Amino acid sequence: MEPASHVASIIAHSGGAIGVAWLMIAFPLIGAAALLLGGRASDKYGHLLGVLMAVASFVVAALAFFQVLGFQPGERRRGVPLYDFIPGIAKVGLLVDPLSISFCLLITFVGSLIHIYSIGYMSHDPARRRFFAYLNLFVAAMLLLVLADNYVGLFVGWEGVGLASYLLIGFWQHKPSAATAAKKAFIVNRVGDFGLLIGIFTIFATFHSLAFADVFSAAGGASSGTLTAIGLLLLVGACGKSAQLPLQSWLLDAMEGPTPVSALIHAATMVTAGVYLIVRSGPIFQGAEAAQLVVTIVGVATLLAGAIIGTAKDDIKKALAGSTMSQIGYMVLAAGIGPAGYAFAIAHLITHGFFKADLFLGAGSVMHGMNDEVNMRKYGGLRKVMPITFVTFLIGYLAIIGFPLLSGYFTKDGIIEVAMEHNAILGWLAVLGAGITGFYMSRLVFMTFFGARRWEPTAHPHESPAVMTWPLIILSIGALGLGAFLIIGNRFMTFLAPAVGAPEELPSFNPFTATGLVTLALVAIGVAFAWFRYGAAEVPAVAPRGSFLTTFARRDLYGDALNEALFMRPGQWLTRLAVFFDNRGIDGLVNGLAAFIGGSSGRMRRIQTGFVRSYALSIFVGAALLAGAWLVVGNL
Amino acid sequence: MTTHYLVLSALLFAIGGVGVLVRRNAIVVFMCVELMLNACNLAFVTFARQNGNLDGQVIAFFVMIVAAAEVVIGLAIIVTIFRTRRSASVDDASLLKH
Amino acid sequence: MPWLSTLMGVSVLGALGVTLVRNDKLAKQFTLVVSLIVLALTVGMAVQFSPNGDKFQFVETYDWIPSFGVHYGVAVDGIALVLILLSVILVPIVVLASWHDAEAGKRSVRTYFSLILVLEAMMIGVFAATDVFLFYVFFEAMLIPMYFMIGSYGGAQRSYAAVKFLLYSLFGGLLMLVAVIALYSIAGKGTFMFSDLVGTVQDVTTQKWLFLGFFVAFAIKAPLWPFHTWLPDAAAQAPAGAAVLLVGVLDKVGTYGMLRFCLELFPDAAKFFTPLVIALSVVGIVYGAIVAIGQTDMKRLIAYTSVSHFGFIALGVFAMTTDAGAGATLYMVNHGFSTGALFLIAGFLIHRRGSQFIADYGGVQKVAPVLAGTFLVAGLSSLSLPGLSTFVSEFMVLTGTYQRYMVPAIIAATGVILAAIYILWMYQRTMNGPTAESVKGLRDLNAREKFVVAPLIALLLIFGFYPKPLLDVIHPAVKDTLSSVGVSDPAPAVPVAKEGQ
Amino acid sequence: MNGTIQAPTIEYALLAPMLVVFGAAIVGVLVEAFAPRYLRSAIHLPLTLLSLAGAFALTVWQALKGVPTKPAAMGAVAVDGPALFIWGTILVLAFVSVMLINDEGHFVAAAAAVPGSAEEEQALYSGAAHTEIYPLVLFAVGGMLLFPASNDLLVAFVALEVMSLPLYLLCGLARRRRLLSQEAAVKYFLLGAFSSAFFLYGTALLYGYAGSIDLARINAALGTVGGQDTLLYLGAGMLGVGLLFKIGAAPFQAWKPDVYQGSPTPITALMASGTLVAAFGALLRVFWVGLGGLDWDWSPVLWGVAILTMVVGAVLAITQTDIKRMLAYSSIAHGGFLLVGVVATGTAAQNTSALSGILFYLVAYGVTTVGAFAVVTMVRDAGGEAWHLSRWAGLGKRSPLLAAVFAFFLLAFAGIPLTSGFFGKYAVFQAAVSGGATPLVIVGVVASAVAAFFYVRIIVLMFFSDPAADGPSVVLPSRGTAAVVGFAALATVVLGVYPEPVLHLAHSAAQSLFVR
Repeated sequence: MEPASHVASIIAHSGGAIGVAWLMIAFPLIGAAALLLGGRASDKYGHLLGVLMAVASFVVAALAFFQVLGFQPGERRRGVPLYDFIPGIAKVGLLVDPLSISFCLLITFVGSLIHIYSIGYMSHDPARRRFFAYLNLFVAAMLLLVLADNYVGLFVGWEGVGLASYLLIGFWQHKPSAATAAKKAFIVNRVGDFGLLIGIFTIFATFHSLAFADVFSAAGGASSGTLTAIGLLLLVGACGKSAQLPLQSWLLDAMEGPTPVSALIHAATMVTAGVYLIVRSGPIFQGAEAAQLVVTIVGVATLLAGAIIGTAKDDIKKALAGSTMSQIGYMVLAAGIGPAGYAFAIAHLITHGFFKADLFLGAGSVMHGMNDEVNMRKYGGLRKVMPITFVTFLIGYLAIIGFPLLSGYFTKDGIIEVAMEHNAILGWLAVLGAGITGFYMSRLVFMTFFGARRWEPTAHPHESPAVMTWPLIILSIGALGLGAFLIIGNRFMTFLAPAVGAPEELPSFNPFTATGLVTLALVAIGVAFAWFRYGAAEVPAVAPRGSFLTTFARRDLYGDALNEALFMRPGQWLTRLAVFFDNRGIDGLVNGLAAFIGGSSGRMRRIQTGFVRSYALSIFVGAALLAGAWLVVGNL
Repeated sequence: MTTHYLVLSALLFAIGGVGVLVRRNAIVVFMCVELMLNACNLAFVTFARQNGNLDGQVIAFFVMIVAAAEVVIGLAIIVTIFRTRRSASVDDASLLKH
Repeated sequence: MPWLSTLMGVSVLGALGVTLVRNDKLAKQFTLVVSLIVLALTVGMAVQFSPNGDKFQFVETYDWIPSFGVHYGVAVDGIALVLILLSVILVPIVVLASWHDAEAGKRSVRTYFSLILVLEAMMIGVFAATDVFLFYVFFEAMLIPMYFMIGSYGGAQRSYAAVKFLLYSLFGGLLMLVAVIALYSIAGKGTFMFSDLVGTVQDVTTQKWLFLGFFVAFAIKAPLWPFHTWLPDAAAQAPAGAAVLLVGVLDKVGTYGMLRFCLELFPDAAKFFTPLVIALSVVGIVYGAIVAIGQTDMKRLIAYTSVSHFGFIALGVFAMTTDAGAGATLYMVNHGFSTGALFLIAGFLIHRRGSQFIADYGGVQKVAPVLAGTFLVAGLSSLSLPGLSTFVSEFMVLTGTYQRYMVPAIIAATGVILAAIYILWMYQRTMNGPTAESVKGLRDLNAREKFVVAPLIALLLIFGFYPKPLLDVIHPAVKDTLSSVGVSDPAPAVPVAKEGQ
Repeated sequence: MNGTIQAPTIEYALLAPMLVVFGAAIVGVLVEAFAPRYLRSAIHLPLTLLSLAGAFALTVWQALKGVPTKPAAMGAVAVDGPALFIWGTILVLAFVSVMLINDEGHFVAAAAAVPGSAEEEQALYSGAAHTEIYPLVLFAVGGMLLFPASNDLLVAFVALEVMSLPLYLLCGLARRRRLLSQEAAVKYFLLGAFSSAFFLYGTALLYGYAGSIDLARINAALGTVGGQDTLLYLGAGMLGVGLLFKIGAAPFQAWKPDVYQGSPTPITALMASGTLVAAFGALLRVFWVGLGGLDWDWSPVLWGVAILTMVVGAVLAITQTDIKRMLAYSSIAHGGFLLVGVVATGTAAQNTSALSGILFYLVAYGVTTVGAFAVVTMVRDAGGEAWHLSRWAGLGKRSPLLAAVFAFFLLAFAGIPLTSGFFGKYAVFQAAVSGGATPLVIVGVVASAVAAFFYVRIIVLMFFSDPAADGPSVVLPSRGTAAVVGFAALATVVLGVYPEPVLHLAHSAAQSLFVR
């Protein structure tokens, strides 16, 4: 079987925007460097420089996109060789193909908007320049991740976005919670990276190359056991980066970062890198059915877990984070299905990028007006005072719950349909997830914008400035129509086909399938239930104790408790034990030996009594021993 | 029967050696060393007899002279320390130790 | 031109010159100039090195002690060249970083800088020696300046640390001396020239014994688990600059020795002991990292991270694949820069606050952002973040090892997780969180200190993205070494059909 | 017996170095007898130094002229390559030691006076001095020259006594701490006499076994005489006691620390260098020439002795608190290292390499030792030389140069490369490894590592510790002492960096091995 046979081969050497695709990475990288090294002098224009670099990157991406569109479908995979990175292991180059360019557009476009939004959001922060430096760094790393034509380059970007994420989560590092969250994010991601790294080693040991082109063309020749191993290892990496079970625990804590960060990194782009990895490595997964099955299971489990967590959170950002987990779960599910799911996975990824960024930025706008209050129980009735925020948020909300004709309706339901076709159990669970999504998102909206005003006395909510609202408006437009644009007529699927392949039979969009209707019904029930509990009823200022199920969800399904019991506490014990062993055991042995020699010296010198007769005795005995030994040896 | 002389010589040597070990008075200890030297002399002479050459007997003379020189030095040292310490016991001179 | 002798000569003359300068400040400047001259000369030499030329270049060989068959033989191959470069780059940086270090204890400032230059000459000599005896001479003699640097200018426990360092290393060295002597006797060539001794010991049992003699010395020097306990003491007590030279260069002699001597002189024994060495390395990687997590003293922590990193290097050396070997060599260089930066910046911090204990800090980022930022970069290089040169080497070591020893490579790779824990946790405790009362008055890095840190970080970044110049030099030397050991790289399970090749 | 006595042929030219030294000693005695007191010092010093220098010149001349291939003086004295080398070494060491001895204030004014008595006051007041020390030293040096060259056991015995008797006296002549000095003299004397009785009895037994005391004839008899092995082994054993006592090998080392500590430091320097060299020369000659055919029997025993000596010396030195005692234990340990070379016998080439190694080691160690003791004489406080190690704390700050030189000597003792001690150790260990004594060498290096500890500890004290408030002062050295320290330091450096000339010399001296 040649799973990738229909994937067009790479054409190297392109001119134009593709030829200088590296500029996409270079612009924000230069921005980051300039802002970090610039010192206080650049405080004044730092944020503008940051925005400029992001926009410049977007311009290159857009030009490259149109250039790609200009080629025949079979010639749309363009390689841009750069240089020999690690001689003997990897040459670094860029791969501009429909998949990567889609990501580039998402990253640079949403990224630019969020940059702009941050000008307003971070205007009071003394370290705004540094914030933009980190954002630029993130954009550069993320672009490297998606543009690299080999696994090493991908890994460099992969860890680069991890670094940016670490820096940005911990941006307000003087808060211990932020510092801890940043560290946690990095370490949990490292666990994932560990898997990815081993996966890369296995790839290299198997194929002696890490270039996508080499690996994918030779993947058919590898045993399915090897491919399964590689697939599962890559999945571990994807789980870490995309906050999938069981490496999901960091994402909720990551909300300690400034909201634009949550929007860009922990909703729209970085956390979807896992999906990219799985889709990109399609030829490997397609040779490893077991790995694909595990991918889909992980996806479904996470989509449910994220949704359940989302139902119980009072912190608006954490509720959205749960939702992000859940939505990525859908994407992973789709990515695990194979070529039939890839287009939906990526399409949902893109639309999610828009509506979730929209939601997060909206939440940021709310927080901005509410003195950085995140507890939704202290919101309520905000639709009047923040009309633009409300409307854009509402669009994002409708998009995510799959309200007909909005983006999520096309992409998420597309995933559910494909999943249903692939495996009914997975499909029904995905449907259930959609219902829960309807509930928790409605709960969020009702608690925030409807009902009674439960504000703190000091809160004076107001609409955000234009620099923040315009990005919201633009994103909400995407949330509104992007889904329809991508899905109707299989536009996106055909576009992606040269990069990831496509199912033999293209699906036709049908709004009235049984699955679709059931989904809609479940979503409606969820919305209604939420209205019943949070829209129509009084929202208590302090969260009621709730059933054990509520507690279960509030405590992130005991993920942290589990980690603590399984890893942290034994780890702490192990550390203490190791330190003790090192000091007393190994070093104790070394010092003990020294002490033993010193001690025996102290004892032996007592033999030197100072009495000449005892010295004479030692000579006498020595003479006897010497002569005796001589006799013995001589007569042997 | 030269063996007897050799046994005697060995006995004398042993007595001298043990004397050095058990006596405290420096003079006596020193005399015991002289006894050991003389035991050597006896052995030399005996072996000279046994081997049938005169070397041993000549050696004995040398040894006597050396022993005499040793006495001079020895007594000088012992007397000095006796004058200082008012004691000729070798056990008293035990400041240098460990 | 006798490049290598010139390098050593300039250092030694500089060292003598420093002692003659009366004024302390002038002495420092003089030292800096000398070290920069050596650096310039070395770069001049390195430029002329042709990677694909003879194995050893800039060869100088003179009789030194004909009675013993000892030559003054120096030359460099790619491996030695990059390590010499590492040394001569670190020296001026250390000189600049130690500007005020020697003044604290009312000790002679000139002596300190003189010792640095003496050490520099010996560091060049030890890597350049092509005569086993000469190598041994430098190997042992370089302990002495370092001993004085730790003992005279170090922290409160300096005597204990210095003595422990010296005796531990000396003990290993003396065992090696026995092996060196035996090698000479068994080879029966009447010479100590490395090239003449390669392949002379055929008997495997003999090889094993001699291998052990060399290996234990190198394992102590490196230090490999479980011979590592002197390092935390020495590094924690040494002044930061000395710690950099100790961990950055001196310890590399151990791993360099394994690669150059253990492998090439005793190939069969090396193969026999490979499982053992790999086991020790892997244990060291994980163990060093775990113990590092539990440290309360910053410099000790960094020292334990080095124990972990040296595990990687030894792993790379004994995996005996080109990638792993080249990676290990590159690792030696990168680790020098990375740990150098960590020690120096930690040293700056400690110098300001007067305490090595992590618990005495907190929230430094707020008052000294540049210090914190550079410390973070150094820390990230220690956890092998891609984009910094340490990643390249760690990746190469692990990739290379994985091809032959899958399970050890996987266990070793857990080091990347543990590294994140020890570095970031230390960073969080010192730099993040609310600013501790005691650090509120700390100044940020001054210009001198920035000049110290900047080149290191620049090198980490440059070689992080473009390691090719170093690897081009290292690769032929490693290939040559491995071919003389008689191993070849494992073939891929699924060969990729390369077009146009 | 035809009634006529043939006059012995005596090669005076060959013996000239010894004769010069002995002659000068006798002249010295005459000076004591006839020269007025105020002139004596003025005569003694040039006489002593000139005679030593002259003897050295004669030795060199002899060596240049060619090394004789058979024993001189009717087989009594063997002036061969090793002997000439040892002579040269001893003469140089004696020369520098005399320069130390010449320094003021080491020796008692009137040895017979009771310490603290009016008599002593008087003697001090009148500036009395025991100028006899010069002829005594010359006699001792003469003995040292004869001892390693003696080719029969009687000459060896006489030489042993000629060497030892003056030293017994010299030990008791310290100006300060006279009780200790006298005690050292008594101990040294009694134990020395005791051990030489063993030596003599051993000689007697070997004479009984072989019918001769000539070393070559004893050796020849080893294979031919049967049935008297007990005599042989007992004799060899007891002879060994006498020799091993002199080099301070365990278990005969007990005297060394006490005597080294109590003696006047310049005398300690002479004993630690010259006596050790002479004793090793004699030990080698007796074992290799006299008992060479027996080496399979004695080398295992010497293995044991060497191991014990190295371990005892190294381990006991660790806890010493007195600098001179510490150096004494160090000397014991070094004796052990040298013994490693002694057992490394085998083929002629092997013996040459072992012998040349030992010779080089002796030179290196002897020079460094003299230098170290010279430094000890310079570090003084109110009670004289500051022996207790705690008094040395912070010396590196007080007088950095002296401390640095001393540290350098200590590193040489420890055998760090680029010092003479390293090559000495290497030469001996190399010979031992190629002689198949690798286990012994391993014990040796382990002992070296242990030994390094206490050398390093003194460096720690001097450099890394803060000085005591009332710490000792370093006296401005006299020209002689300064010259000695400078010479020793220079030699230690030169031998450490470029040992080839001396190695070559040692090698060519050892080439002919010992004549038989």
